[in-house]
Amino acid sequence: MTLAAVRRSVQSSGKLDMFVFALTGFLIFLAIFGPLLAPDSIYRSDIGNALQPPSGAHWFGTDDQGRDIFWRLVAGAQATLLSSVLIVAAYSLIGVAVATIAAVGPKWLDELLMRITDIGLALPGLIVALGFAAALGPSLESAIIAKAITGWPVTARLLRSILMQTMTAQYVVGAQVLGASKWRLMTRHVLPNSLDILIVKWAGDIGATVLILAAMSFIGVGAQAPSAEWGAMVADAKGYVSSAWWAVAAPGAMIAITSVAFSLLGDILQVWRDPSLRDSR
Amino acid sequence: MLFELAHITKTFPTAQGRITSLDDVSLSVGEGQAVGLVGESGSGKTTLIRCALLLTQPDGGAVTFDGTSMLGATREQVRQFRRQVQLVFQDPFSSLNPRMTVEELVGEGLVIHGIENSAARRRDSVAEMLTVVGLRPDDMKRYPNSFSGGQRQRIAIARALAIRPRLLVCDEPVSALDVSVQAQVINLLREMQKALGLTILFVAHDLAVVRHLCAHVYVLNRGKIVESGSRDQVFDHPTHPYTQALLAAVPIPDPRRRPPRRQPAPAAS
Amino acid sequence: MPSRYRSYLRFLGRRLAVTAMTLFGLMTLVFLMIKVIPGDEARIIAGPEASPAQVEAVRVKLGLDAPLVVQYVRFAGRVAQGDLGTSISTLQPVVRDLAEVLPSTLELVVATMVFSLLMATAAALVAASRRGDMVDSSSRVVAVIAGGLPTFWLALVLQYLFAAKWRIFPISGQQSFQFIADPITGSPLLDALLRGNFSAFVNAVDYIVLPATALGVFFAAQLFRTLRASLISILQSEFIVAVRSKGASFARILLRHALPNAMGPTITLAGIQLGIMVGSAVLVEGIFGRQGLGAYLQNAVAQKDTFAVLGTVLVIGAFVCLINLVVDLLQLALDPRVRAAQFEGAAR
Amino acid sequence: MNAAPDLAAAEAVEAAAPELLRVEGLSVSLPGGVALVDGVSLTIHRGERVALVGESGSGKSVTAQAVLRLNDRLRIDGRVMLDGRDILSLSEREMAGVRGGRIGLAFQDAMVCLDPIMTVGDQIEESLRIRGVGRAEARRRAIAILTELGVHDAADRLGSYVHEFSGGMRQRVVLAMALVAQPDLLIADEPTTALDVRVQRQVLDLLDQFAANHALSVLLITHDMGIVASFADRVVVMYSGRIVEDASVFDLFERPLHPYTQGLLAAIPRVDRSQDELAAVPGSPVPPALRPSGCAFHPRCAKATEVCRTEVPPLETMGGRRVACHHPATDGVHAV
Repeated sequence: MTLAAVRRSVQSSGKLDMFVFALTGFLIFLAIFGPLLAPDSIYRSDIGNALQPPSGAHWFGTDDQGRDIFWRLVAGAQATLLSSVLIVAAYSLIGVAVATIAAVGPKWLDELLMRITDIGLALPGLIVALGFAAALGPSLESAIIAKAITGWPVTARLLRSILMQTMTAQYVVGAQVLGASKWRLMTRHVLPNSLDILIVKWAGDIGATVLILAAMSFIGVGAQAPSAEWGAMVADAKGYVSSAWWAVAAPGAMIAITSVAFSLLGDILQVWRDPSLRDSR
Repeated sequence: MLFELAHITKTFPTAQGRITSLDDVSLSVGEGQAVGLVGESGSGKTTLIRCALLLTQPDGGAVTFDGTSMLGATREQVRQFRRQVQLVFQDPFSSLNPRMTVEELVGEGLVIHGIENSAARRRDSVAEMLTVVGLRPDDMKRYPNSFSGGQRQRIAIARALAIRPRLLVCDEPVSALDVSVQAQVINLLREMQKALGLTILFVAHDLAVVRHLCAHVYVLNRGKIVESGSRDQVFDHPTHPYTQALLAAVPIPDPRRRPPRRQPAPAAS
Repeated sequence: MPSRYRSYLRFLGRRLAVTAMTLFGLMTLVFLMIKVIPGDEARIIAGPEASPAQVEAVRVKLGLDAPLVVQYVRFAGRVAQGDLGTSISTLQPVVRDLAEVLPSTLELVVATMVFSLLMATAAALVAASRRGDMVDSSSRVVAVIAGGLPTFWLALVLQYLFAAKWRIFPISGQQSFQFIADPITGSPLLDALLRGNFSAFVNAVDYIVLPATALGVFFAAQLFRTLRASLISILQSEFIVAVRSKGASFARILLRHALPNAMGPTITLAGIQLGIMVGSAVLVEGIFGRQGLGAYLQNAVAQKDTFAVLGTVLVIGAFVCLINLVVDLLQLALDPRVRAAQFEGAAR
Repeated sequence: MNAAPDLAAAEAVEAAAPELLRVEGLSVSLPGGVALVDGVSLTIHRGERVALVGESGSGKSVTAQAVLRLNDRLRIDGRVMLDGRDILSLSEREMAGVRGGRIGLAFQDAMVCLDPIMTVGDQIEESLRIRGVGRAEARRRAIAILTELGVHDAADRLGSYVHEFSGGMRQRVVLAMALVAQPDLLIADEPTTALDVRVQRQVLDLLDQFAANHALSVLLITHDMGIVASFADRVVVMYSGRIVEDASVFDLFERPLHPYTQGLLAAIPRVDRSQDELAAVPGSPVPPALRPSGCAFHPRCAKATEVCRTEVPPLETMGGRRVACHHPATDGVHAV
């Protein structure tokens, strides 16, 4: 792609938007159906075929076990991407619950929850997740659990401040004057006008979680060999990078593409939510 | 008297100690009257509205509606109060929930108070209300952001009046509107007052608008009522220095009444 | 001004109290985490070959037989005295271990942050001043891609290309053999500077370029996006038009007005990033053979070295709290509105 | 009629004073082609005070900023002659000299038009420092102008920030910033709209006195007819990006010729007398993107005919004033 083409595609954001939708849609499709599409051979070693460079038969080459990297990437989408989607969904739910309770509950409860949130925010997620995952035994499941229970503080903080702001909006006061119950105020007026920020955040968070989940596999506390989780594939291949660069390059590129695609999706949604942000992100 | 505030006092804590927002404020609004409350920014008028609408508990004093004391009222009494006292805000852009259609907005009070439980009949009520305030019934399906400021203020008025309240509190309802549109909304409020026998408490900083709309006027300065009386009394023969200064400062839209042009001051370089 | 000085001190006192509370909560949390999760510490410490009797002896010796509350109080008491326990893998006090590995990580993190901030600020100034044109568009494309690159993968690729293949930078370690000297601070970069040894400094820089780049690209991309967005939003604000109407040149508007006003969110982000960076250091320290906090923690986790993990997490938590404090002070110094809000709040 | 001598005086100013700024056929459009301002022409003489009046979307503020070329994203056509020289063709560097130096601009909301993290002293002095004035001299002049604008402890207030000031003080700072480099023309964009009525009167009086002291020309942009009547010599009324009427303040209030001006004046409630009904103009001001064909006001105009729907009325001179209407009120005014 020439620079002029990059420029055109960024400027005519309509086309770029469509491309991002198609790409994220395709990735989610892989995450759901990937393992069904991939042939069984990717789980067996075939030493005779080891470390083949990319070719017509093996588009992205083979690894040290002679397994086809392309099909391993297809199969591994589930472990990487679907897990990330689940993680974000899980911690967003926790975050929404904590924020809502803090916003509508008594003041002491708000204080308590926000102090706990502060403690959660004071620790790098990767570090806590590392401790969790190590304690539960290294596996994809424990990495998912660890990330799911350490991801909520940011969401909770953000949403609480938005809820507090929305609760003082004039149309909420208006509904109060009209006699609306607390339940109606929250469900009809406050939450619908506060939660859209989360939808935007979800997309970007999925991109970030893909990176973290892969990183956890890479340092050995996430998915274990012979899983085709993309971070684990990079970890597997790092020992022979000088003889088979493609075995590191291909899964790394997939992680990057997925992460970029979802953060772009987040940007697009953000512009939809607030068109004045166009071009400023 | 339909509505009375008696000796309302309200203070807030700040870094420099408690500041007094309202200091022994009393006012009363008779059924069918339009009463104006004039106040500049910082006069306490926002706090006064919040106290009057039971959104904030005053430190002392009494709020009485239709003979019932509303401070310490039962849940049912407050519900009745909410049905009979409504509010129109200053800014028609932030006072309407952007995610509700005009039908939902105008019909919300009917739902909340169980006045019209059938959706079809409710739609008829909303359509009728929209016609009354000068909008088309077809506008029902649209969202507030597709209307101009003046139209939004009509929607806000329709929303407040749909449950047929007896008292309408207006918080600077025209100050965010263009001059040519202001007059439309002022005229609409006057019509509503006459046609529905509505009682209006009109809070504003714009003296001319208050003079035009209200028969009785209160002047609020630094949390205190400094002057009150009939419209002509207050505007033509103000007794308090604050009211006099306020009236003297209003620019009159008539060039013949301006003072002669200033000459260069001798001290100027 | 003495009254402002006092306000600063009062603010600092209040923030330190909050920090202490946070650290206390953190300590409790970490302690519970270690205790609640499955796995018998006494057995691990005693080693796999130990007899049940030996395990019991270890349990009694370390006080692991006491009720949880008692263990917690003892633990908290020791932490208060600066004793984070003994590591079972290095058999040294955890505090001493940490003192050995911390300088290396701090050196990496600080170098990375300086690199990221410089890159991001320069790029954001150029992009924001040429908004919408080709330079801006391409820098945004680069930033989006850079923000999605997995750090560990980038480290491998950089190492393979720049060290193994083209031999521009060393593959791993922190300095060449001939420059190794008794540590002053433990950071080769800083030590060389303190000694005034220029070639040793250049050598240490050589070693840190690749890990800092691998670690920094992601953060620099984030900083760029944030700073560019705030610069653009500031440049669109009304007071910039007012400055322009006074006859100010664009350079003056950008550097004297837009940049100082836009730095707030970027400083906040950089503070958050420093904490995350310490965590992410795990990813590159292993690859580039740096003996830092990350490598230490990774090893401690693998060995289920309770006190080492606890100590490391607490130190990182304390570091994050310290950064937060510094960021708050910076914001205070930079923005009079924050000052007003904080100092008036302090009087309440 | 007691207005007669004043009227004569105002016309005398216009005739005697030389022309300072002449805007000819100024059009300002968005990148998409929507004209925010469509062919505006007006003249300001030395020492004259012109009010530019309009509602939202009328293009009055856009006109002001276009004169100083402050928005690079907008396309500007036409000519802006300052002392006979077209400043739209100046280089950016020369233009920077005009901004603040020849033409000062004061904004409505001081809270958003002052740099929140720079002291007000630095901001006032900046106008001078840009022009190479030394630090001490700049400080001296900043104190002098603030004092003239009624800030008594000016020297002590220079180290303060915007948020530490009251609304009236902030607005004085904004005026000081625009005036400190001694421009010939002040463009004041709703300078008192955000203020309470008593403070507004103070600020207007200060501006009045300052303009008198320094023979300053003022282009006052406002929607408030009360302010217009008490400050301006001449009034230019805009509607949907075009000038609809231009007359001396006495002529305009006494005999408005354009139906829009008439409607605007009739719609204002008066504080000095009780009225029964306000004559409201139906409908709302149209944003420029939705400007109808022909006369932009025709959908709201009671006198509109077929020609109003199809043809844009030209701004025609009649009896020393200008009006753009196919059916202007002509009672008492005869075309020259």
